[in-house]
Amino acid sequence: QAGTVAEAKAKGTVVIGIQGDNAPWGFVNSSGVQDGLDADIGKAFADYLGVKAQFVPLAVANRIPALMTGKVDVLFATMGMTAERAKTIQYSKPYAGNVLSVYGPKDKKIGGYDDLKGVAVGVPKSSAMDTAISAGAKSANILRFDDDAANIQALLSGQVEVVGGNQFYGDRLNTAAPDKYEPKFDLTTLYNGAGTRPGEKDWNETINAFLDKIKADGELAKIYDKWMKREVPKFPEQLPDIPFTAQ
Amino acid sequence: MSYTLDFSAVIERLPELLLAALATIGLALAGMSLATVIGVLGVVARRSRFKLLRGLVIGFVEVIRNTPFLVQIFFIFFALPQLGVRLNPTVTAIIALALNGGAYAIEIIRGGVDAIPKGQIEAGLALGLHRGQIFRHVILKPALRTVYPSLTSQFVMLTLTTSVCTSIAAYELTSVAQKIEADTFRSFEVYFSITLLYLVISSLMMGVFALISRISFNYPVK
Amino acid sequence: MPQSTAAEVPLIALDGVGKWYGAYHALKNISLRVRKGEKIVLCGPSGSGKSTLIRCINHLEDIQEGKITVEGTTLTDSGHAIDAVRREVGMVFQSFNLFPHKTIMENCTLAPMRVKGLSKPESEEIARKYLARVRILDQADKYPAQLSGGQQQRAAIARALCMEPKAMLFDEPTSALDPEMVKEVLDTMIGLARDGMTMICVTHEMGFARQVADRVVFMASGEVIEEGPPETFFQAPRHERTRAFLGEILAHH
Amino acid sequence: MPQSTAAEVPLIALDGVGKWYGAYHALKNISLRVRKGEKIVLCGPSGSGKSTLIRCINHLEDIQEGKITVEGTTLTDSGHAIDAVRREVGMVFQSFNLFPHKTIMENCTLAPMRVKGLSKPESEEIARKYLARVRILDQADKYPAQLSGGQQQRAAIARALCMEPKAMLFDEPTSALDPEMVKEVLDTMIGLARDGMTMICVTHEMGFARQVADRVVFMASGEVIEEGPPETFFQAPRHERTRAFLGEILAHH
Amino acid sequence: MASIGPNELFFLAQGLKWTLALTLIGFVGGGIFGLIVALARTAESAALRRVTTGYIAVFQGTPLLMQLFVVYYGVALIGLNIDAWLAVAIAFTLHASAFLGEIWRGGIQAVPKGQTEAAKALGLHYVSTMKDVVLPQAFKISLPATIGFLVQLIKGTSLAAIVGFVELSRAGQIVSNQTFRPLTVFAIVGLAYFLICWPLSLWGARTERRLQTATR
Ligand SMILES: Nc1ncnc2c1ncn2[C@@H]1O[C@H](COP(=O)(O)OP(=O)(O)OP(=O)(O)O)[C@@H](O)[C@H]1O
Ligand SMILES: Nc1ncnc2c1ncn2[C@@H]1O[C@H](COP(=O)(O)OP(=O)(O)OP(=O)(O)O)[C@@H](O)[C@H]1O
Ligand SMILES: [Mg+2]
Ligand SMILES: [Mg+2]
Repeated sequence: QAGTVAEAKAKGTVVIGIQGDNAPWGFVNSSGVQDGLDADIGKAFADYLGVKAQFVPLAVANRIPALMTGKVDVLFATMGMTAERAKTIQYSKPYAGNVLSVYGPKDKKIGGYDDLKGVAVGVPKSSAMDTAISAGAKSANILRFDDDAANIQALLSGQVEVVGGNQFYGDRLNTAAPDKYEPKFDLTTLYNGAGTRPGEKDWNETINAFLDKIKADGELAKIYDKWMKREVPKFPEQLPDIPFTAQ
Repeated sequence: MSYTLDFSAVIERLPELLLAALATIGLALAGMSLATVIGVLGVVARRSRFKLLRGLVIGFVEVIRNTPFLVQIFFIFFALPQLGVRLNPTVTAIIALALNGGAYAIEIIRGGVDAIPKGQIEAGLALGLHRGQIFRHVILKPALRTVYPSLTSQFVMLTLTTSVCTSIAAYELTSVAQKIEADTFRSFEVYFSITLLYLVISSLMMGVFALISRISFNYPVK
Repeated sequence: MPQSTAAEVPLIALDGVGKWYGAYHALKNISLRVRKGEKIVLCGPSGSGKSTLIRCINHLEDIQEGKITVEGTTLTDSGHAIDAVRREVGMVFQSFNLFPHKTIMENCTLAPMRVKGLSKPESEEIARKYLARVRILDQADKYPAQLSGGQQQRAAIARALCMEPKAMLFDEPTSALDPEMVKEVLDTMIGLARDGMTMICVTHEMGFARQVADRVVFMASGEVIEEGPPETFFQAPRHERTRAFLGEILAHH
Repeated sequence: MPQSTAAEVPLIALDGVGKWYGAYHALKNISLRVRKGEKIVLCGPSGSGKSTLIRCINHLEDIQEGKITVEGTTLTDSGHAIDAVRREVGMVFQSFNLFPHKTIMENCTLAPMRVKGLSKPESEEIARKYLARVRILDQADKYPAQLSGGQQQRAAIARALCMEPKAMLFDEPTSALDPEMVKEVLDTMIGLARDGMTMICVTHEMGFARQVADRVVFMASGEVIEEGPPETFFQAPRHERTRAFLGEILAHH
Repeated sequence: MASIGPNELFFLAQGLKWTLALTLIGFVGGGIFGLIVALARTAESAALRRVTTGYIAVFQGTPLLMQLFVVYYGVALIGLNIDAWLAVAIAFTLHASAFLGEIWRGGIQAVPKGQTEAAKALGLHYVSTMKDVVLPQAFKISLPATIGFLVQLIKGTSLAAIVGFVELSRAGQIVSNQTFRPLTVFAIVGLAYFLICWPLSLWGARTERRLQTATR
């Protein structure tokens, strides 16, 4: 099981938690192998440590418990960085950015949070879209679905009028219903960081050093291009109330 | 691994949890009441002269009892709109719970009806009562009494099943708990708390069931 | 109840009745006439078809052959004929079959209200009359389980009487009772008989048969073997089968 | 079985036995001595405590007062004493209580194998002996549900005999039987009595009592009211209570 | 975006394998402990009965999801690090034993009292009374309810996803998130459950009918 960085090196494996069903971030592919942006970054991290990566596919509900009880060493689990969450876990520096938008039918006029008043808005449960819309449009009727698939299905079947989604929703909606939906407005850009147990400086420092390295040597850009089909965003030097380094 | 439990985040949002617990109780109660109605009507239909009706009820019961609740609620929520029926999550949840509980209730109540001694029905017939009257006045109450324990434990399970309604974004205890968990990442504290809340809810239900039984089945038996 | 004046018209008439359970021939060519006010005791070994016979009379079983007529109504499968017959004929079962979830009073008023459409006060009036007659009016508000076996059976008799039937069928009304309770039920039945009620009674209580029966009918294997007034039946049974049966029944008393 | 030689030492002795069900006083200061080979018939109205009494003797119920001794073993709550007593005393119930999932043969061999530790062939040998004695050896491989009531009760008697008990307790062994089957069971019991078996028998079959009982014990409200040899008991009962009871029992026969 | 092809179906079949394995674990573990619970629940000792009553109330009164969670992560929290398999085995055993224990208690109590009394009167001891007389009859009486619970358990294994098992439902969710056809995927998943559960249900109904006609 998990331990310190030194122990992981001695053992020759690092145990990495990723999401099991959140393509293209982290998911288990049809062959039962973990894949996606988080998986590739995890592999790069293992290489950086000179050990083998052992992946544990997790669900939204159990990723934090898995980390806290030491079932994994670190989480590369599509975790949007928020101040409140940072009270519980230790974030690393951000390694991915996620442009979140509201998507809706072309014939519906939605220009900003104000237009969401009383509108049924679907979001994936526990996502940053949820957090953003909850904060921005207090009087929206927010429906929280288990995952992106259910969220998109809710929009397609008319159970919600608009959805909060990430940058991949456009493609998916277009495939399902060509020319019917469009992005309405951007909510925020949310940064993902790796998660470690609070107080465990060794892991936090190692990961930050690793992230600095792959940002500098272009490896992150390669992975980013493979999965996100985008350029690596410019990461902020700091985020309010979210320390990147362990105290 | 040293993790210190810290319930402050949960306590801070306890009002939300309690409100959601009320919603869960509401869903459960609505589901159960309708399930009972479906159960009784279903048994009537299963005893009817019309073969087609009997077949439909049997099919309904088999499909519901042999597929997970999650699949059922998904279909009502996501597939029915394609037929033009669009129901909001709460209504969907209640209907799904009612259908699910109803299918079990049909089987359970039918068992009770079958267990009524044949002599009771014959006594009714000999007095000149008709089939419907016999069902209503002679069979129903004793049948419900016989199966009351199975029916209520099925209903406690139905209460716990409400947690699955979170997957169609219905407002209830588990969905609120997951929201709090996502906001704070205080997973243990949140899950421990709602486990306790569910235990309280199901104990409450049992208490209420016992009370109902004492009031409605107050006649002595040997 | 006044004794019948037109005694020659039978109240209940069975003509060549045949009944099968699947392939099993339970009743074979039964003919029986019961005049108004007549009391018939039906006896015979277990499985001889006694219960089947009286259950056919109010159509708890249907017959495949022959004809059953009650007060001029021929029992067919039509709901109408069945209703008419059941209204004229009361039935009392071995195991009482009181409705456990209803008080004795409610047991008695259910059918008058639902079948005859009487009001609640009217039905209760009638119920009180018959409960008093079987001497359990003071138990009217209890539930069946709170009564002794004998009281339950008397309640069942009262319940049947509340429909004011022209005839009563009894199927071993005392055989589920403790020995001490048999007498109170038999006394009630004797009282009914004295009042002129038409009765067909399956029983092994030979004392009762001697005392009230106009005719004893002996069945075996689905056939009526022998019938006659109790004196001749008990003293001089004609058939070997009857003699053997009477020997068994009376042996260990 | 030879008649006892030391007839003065009681096989079963009850001394001042008191039994409560909660607050209900079911047995009141009962004393009773049963010598080896003696046959006792226990009778009395329903609820008088007859079943309770014989159930106490093999500790299906425990007592709160007094002492029960069987063949010198005083029945305490110790498992050892209970085992010893149950090995000496066989019991036959009103509702037979045969094990429905075992054949008659298996019903008979279960206890000899499990309690006495006999081998299967030994137990079957014994079972065949007693099944033959109650005349149902040919039914040995059937299941209880395939037998008539009378056969089932005889099987239950055989099952108890297979433990070769010193005494047998019967609790209304014929009251769940159809009239025709009563005789075959009574005959079996009469045979047992002739062979010298010690018996305590709760029954309302007064013919049986007259024929085999050494003493008839009459109970009412948990007390022994009167006891004596059948002749005096039936002809000249001393107590009003006994006379009333005998009147009831014998009235309608 | 992927479509639902042989790969996806194979993936679902893999999940199905886990579903069956989890069911087996729950049923075997629950069966063994359920028997103990049922015996304790019908024991003469009042203390034993009370303890088991509480046990049953807790495990029937909380969602299986929470039980899995508390066992797997709660135990880890107090420093015991147990394997996911073991955690699931424990949680399903606890859950199933509460339900099966209660079902079998009903069966034991439905065996007429005269049977136990006859056994006692013959001098049989507790173990023999239970093993030779009461339990065979009790199991027969409880068979339909037991099968009914087995069906529930099969469906309930879907919750093992929370500790990382990719069984049928979870596999369905994963495929649905890759193909974005939740309806089709869940129709397939529902059908798979139906095809396993239905024969069992039919069998249960048949044995129930057989029992009823046998006791008539
Ligand atoms: N529903 C049924 N299906 C098949 N056979 C039946 C049915 N009811 C009765 N029988 C058979 O018909 C025969 C006559 O039964 P019935 O109950 O009329 O006898 P009985 O004379 O009333 O006997 P008992 O004195 O035991 O009550 C019996 O052999 C019985 O097994
Ligand atoms: N388990 C019990 N709990 C409470 N009261 C009981 C119990 N068993 C018997 N009694 C009561 O004890 C009294 C004696 O019962 P018992 O069964 O010994 O009577 P009995 O003489 O055998 O009557 P019967 O002829 O009806 O079998 C009755 O009033 C009965 O209600
Ligand atoms: Mg009959
Ligand atoms: Mg008794």
